[in-house]
Amino acid sequence: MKFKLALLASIATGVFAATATAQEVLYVAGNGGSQEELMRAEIFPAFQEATGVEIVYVAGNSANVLARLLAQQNNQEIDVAMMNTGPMSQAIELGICGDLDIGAHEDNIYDYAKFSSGKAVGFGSVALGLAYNTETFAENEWDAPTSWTELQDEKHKGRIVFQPLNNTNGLLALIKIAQINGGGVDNMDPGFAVMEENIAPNVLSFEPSSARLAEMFQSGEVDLSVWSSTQVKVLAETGFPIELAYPQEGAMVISNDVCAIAKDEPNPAAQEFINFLISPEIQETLAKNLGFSPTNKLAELTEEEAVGIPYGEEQVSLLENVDWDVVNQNREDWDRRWVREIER
Amino acid sequence: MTRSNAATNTGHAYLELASLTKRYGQITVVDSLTLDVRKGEFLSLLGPSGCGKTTTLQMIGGFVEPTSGNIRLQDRDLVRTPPSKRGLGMVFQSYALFPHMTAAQNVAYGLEVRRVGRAECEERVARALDLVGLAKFGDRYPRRMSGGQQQRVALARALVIEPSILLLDEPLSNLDASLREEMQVELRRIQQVTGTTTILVTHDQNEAMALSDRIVVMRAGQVEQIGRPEQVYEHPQTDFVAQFLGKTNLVSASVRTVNGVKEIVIGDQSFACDTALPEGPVRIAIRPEKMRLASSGIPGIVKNRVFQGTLWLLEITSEHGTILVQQPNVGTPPPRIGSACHLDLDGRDIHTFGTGV
Amino acid sequence: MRGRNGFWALAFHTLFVIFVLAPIAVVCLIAFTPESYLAMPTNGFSLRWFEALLDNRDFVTSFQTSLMLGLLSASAAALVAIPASIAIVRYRFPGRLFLLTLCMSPLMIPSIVLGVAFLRYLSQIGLGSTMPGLILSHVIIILPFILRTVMNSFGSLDPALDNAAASLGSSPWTTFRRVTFPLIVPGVVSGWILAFITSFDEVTMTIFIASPGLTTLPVRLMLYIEDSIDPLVAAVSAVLIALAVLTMLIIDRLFGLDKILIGNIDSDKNS
Amino acid sequence: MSDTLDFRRIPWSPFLLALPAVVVFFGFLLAPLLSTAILSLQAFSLYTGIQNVYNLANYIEIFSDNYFFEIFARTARIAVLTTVLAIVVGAPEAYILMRMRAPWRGLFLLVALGPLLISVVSRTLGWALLFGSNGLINETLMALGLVESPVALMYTEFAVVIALTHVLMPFMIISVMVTLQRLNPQIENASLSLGASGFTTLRRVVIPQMVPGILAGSIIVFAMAASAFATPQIIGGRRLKVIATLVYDEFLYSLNWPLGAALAMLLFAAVIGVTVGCNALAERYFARIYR
Repeated sequence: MKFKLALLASIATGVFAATATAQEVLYVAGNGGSQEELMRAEIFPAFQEATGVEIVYVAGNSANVLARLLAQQNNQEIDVAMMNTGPMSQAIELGICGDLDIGAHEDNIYDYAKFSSGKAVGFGSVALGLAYNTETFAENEWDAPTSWTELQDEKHKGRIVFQPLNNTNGLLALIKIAQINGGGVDNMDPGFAVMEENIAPNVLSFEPSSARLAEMFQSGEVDLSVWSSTQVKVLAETGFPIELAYPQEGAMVISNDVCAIAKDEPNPAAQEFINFLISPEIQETLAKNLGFSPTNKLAELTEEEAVGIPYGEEQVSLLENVDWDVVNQNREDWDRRWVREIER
Repeated sequence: MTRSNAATNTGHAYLELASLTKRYGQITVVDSLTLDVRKGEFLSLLGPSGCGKTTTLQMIGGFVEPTSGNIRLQDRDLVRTPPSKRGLGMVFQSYALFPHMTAAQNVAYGLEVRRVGRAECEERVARALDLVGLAKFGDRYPRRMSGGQQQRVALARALVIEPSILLLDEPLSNLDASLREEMQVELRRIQQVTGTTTILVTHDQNEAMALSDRIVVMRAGQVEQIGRPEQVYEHPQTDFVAQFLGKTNLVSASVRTVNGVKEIVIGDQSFACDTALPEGPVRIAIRPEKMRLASSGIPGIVKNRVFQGTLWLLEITSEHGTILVQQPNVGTPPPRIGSACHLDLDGRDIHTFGTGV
Repeated sequence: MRGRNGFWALAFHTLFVIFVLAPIAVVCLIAFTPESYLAMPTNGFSLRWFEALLDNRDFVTSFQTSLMLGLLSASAAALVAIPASIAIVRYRFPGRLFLLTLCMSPLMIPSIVLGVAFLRYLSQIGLGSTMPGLILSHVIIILPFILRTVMNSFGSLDPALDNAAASLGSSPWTTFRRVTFPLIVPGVVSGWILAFITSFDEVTMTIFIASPGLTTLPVRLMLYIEDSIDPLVAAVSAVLIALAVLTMLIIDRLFGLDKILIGNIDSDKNS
Repeated sequence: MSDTLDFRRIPWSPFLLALPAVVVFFGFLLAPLLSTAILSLQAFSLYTGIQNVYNLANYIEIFSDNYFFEIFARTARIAVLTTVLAIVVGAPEAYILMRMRAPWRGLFLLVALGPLLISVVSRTLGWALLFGSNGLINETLMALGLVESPVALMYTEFAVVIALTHVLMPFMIISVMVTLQRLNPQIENASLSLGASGFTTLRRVVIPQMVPGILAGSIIVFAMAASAFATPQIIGGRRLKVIATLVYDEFLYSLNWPLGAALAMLLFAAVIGVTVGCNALAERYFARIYR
């Protein structure tokens, strides 16, 4: 009995002692994977050094982040959320995002990165193309992919990952496929048809997690995937033979946006962090490490650093964006079609 | 007749146990037991718990493997026969009825595994249930039957296969007193009707005496005495047998011959006795019902008296220790506690065990 | 039941043991890999992933949250379950069966249903993302375990004991304190342990109600695995397995694991 | 029940004792479940969130859509296969464990039941590591030359069933052992003494008596397999959805809570229906024998 009590007592003291250390904490939700790694490694420590605020990062893809925000709407714990434009427009619509003040940077942010409501702001966009394993392609003497139609090629049967529709990558890829087959956001039928008949049979897994997708490349389970320039850049830097092909029909652009969550008592550090994120220095860090296209005009990249990154007024004006209002109106139906027709 | 089991060596043995031994590690449970069972007899293995009687039965049944020794049934070696091929019927202490089968299904089981035809099977089951007085209960499940009824089903189940030997492992110990007596009569009747050779294991001497043709008294894995019930009761050969089978008084005495007449001397009293007894100091046993109060004899004082309905049990303090006396209840109450009395006995009712102290 | 297991039985048993232990062993082995990817530690053992684990604030915090949650919710459940089981065992009153059914019902309700139910409800009543909310939801699912073991110990109590104590002049409260309670303590303790383990390991319901600041270890692990399977999760799992084995050995020494587990399910049918 | 205790005479004391439990269960079990049931009647759109309309539209959608039917069917299939496998493996193992002697029995009981104390996530992770295309099973198969390229094991129903069986097996073993414990140890001897072989004894005497335990275990295993979340989520991936993972997706990805609530309610009803139904059937059957 004594032994049991002693055991309990020691566990209890350990627990209480450990939870006693409180500090000012900012909860930030956003993508996992390489973005999370960079944030944790460089951006958060820099922010903590500047402000003394510690950041707790909650990783999850945009849809998941939005769902959790919605679940806690009466009692938000998260202060800052980073999502892609689609879910972000939804979050604004659902009243999840609070007012945002980017006063100092207002004039320097490209217009495409601004929201009409002013409640969110873009902090970097990336390109979406076809990632492929250069080694296996070379071994099989295949040419590098040049078109989205590469996904339909039977030689890739069972060796493709296509991210699902609740993931922005998957959504944009499907829109692109619809476009090149004669449709678009207002007519997705051609996209679904090609997807179901020609692409889905080649797909090993509809994997939403980029970290998992990276593993699948590494373990040799897949050779080809729709993927973003950021993820490819990070994986390529580990020495893995992967490259992103920009199809001739055009790559898609994914914008990463950030907003401060509406709360009764908002954490002032939330605004501070967002402004920190879109400051020229951090924009440069994001560009150099993740290949994010800077949304702040003052961010400066050398010519070398800017390779593969839309940089400067001229290039930025070429970025192809979708009409998120139309997309969000229809997304529910598409999701429904997707899980029924494609992902089963 | 000095050794009552001499009779077992005559005639043809049906079941033979020869030097049967069972050891568990250092502990010897059954110690080179040799025993012959005659065809058609009802034999009881009687003894206190732990004497090895159940283990012996289990070895006959085939559920415990002997460490050494032989079991032969009509010259067939049983030790090497698996239990399912021995053809013995067994009634377990807990009855071990199959709870998921009705009484009739339980009884039919042994016939079914023998692939007896359906018509014959039904007929034999009906007869067996009728024999145990359960003709109308065939459809009942065991859980819905009383202890006595379950007991009867177990018996019918063991008998219906017409076993060469019926083994009963304390079958009545879970029944209450009145039911037990009723079942004893029933068991004896059924055994006589079927004529099945039966071996009963029990620790209840009354049960053994009421049922058996012969009793084997066991102690610490060995046979203490074998004989007909009245033989064993009246002529116990050891202290243990005398004490285990009913109450008995053990007293030190000596035997002498006076004027050509053998007499036994207890204190300063002497009683005529069996001429076969050797002279010298002996230890004697005498049953309480063989003692009586008299005007002369061994002096004593009434220490306690207990009324038992048909008789009185008196505890008398004497110089030879406390002596129990049973007196039939004939209407006159026995002496009061504390009063002085004398005890008389017939010297021929005494048994002796070698030399006493 | 005393027969020996034959050759085929033992062969079957061997395969069974391999089946049971293989996934557990694989997790523990991979946790020791020196590589940065999932691999068997063929080139020697390394503790690098355990070191990485200690440096991972998320996992360490979650472990503390889980411990705290387990301790508090098991204790709170015991405080609610003990009086309730006294009421159920010792009294006959209208609604008794309903109370029993109500208290045992969480065993029948799929955890995922409870998860979605709590997800919105806790937030509606202002307990979303709070420790009290998490504790309350865990009390619901672990209370049946304590109730059952406590009721079991009452069941095996001689009902004459109370009368015996009363006949010796003991007041009802003294009787409870000096006679009844000491006798049900083993039931309370084993129920508490089962409840603690259940709370500590719960994932299906908790994944819905956990929040960034309050994430239990299994939920953290689950979310991590959804994203990526690497040697770090193997290391976390290996630690969890080691803790489970330790708990198992302690329980086995103190009570006998089979008594707690088998005796426990036993009462399922009686209740 | 005696009445010597004074406080028993006070009629409200049982209610007082039960009060905390009643408050907790009404406030934190019945109320949330009721709220979920109501939620399942509401409508949802991505732009407006949950709307205050109440109808059966979600249920009608579920029942009229072949997509949901497929997921319900898959869930049922996985649950049934898991239950069957748990019986086939668990029941004999329970019998073998019962026949073991000390100290082996104690040791292997720990092996068989101990996994209950290990987190489901950890155990499932083990299977994910075994089943992966670079996992131990595939490596062994390839090393033995039985297959040339890795066999797809992850994300298959087969893998989900195997892992679920591993997770839920202890419940079956416990349940069967409980019945075996109650079995009269002499019953097997009784059967042998009546001339039945060991196999006949097993078939006609032991197995029929294990049935109540197997049934009770099956009900537990089936209910838990049908509502399992972690294992199908990790092993099954996205393509192999079961009801539980679908509910999770609806709540935490698609945001359609009312639909998710309706699915959860249906899962709840199905599990309760099957367990209560099986229990009632079993009881009616066994009452004849065991009461």
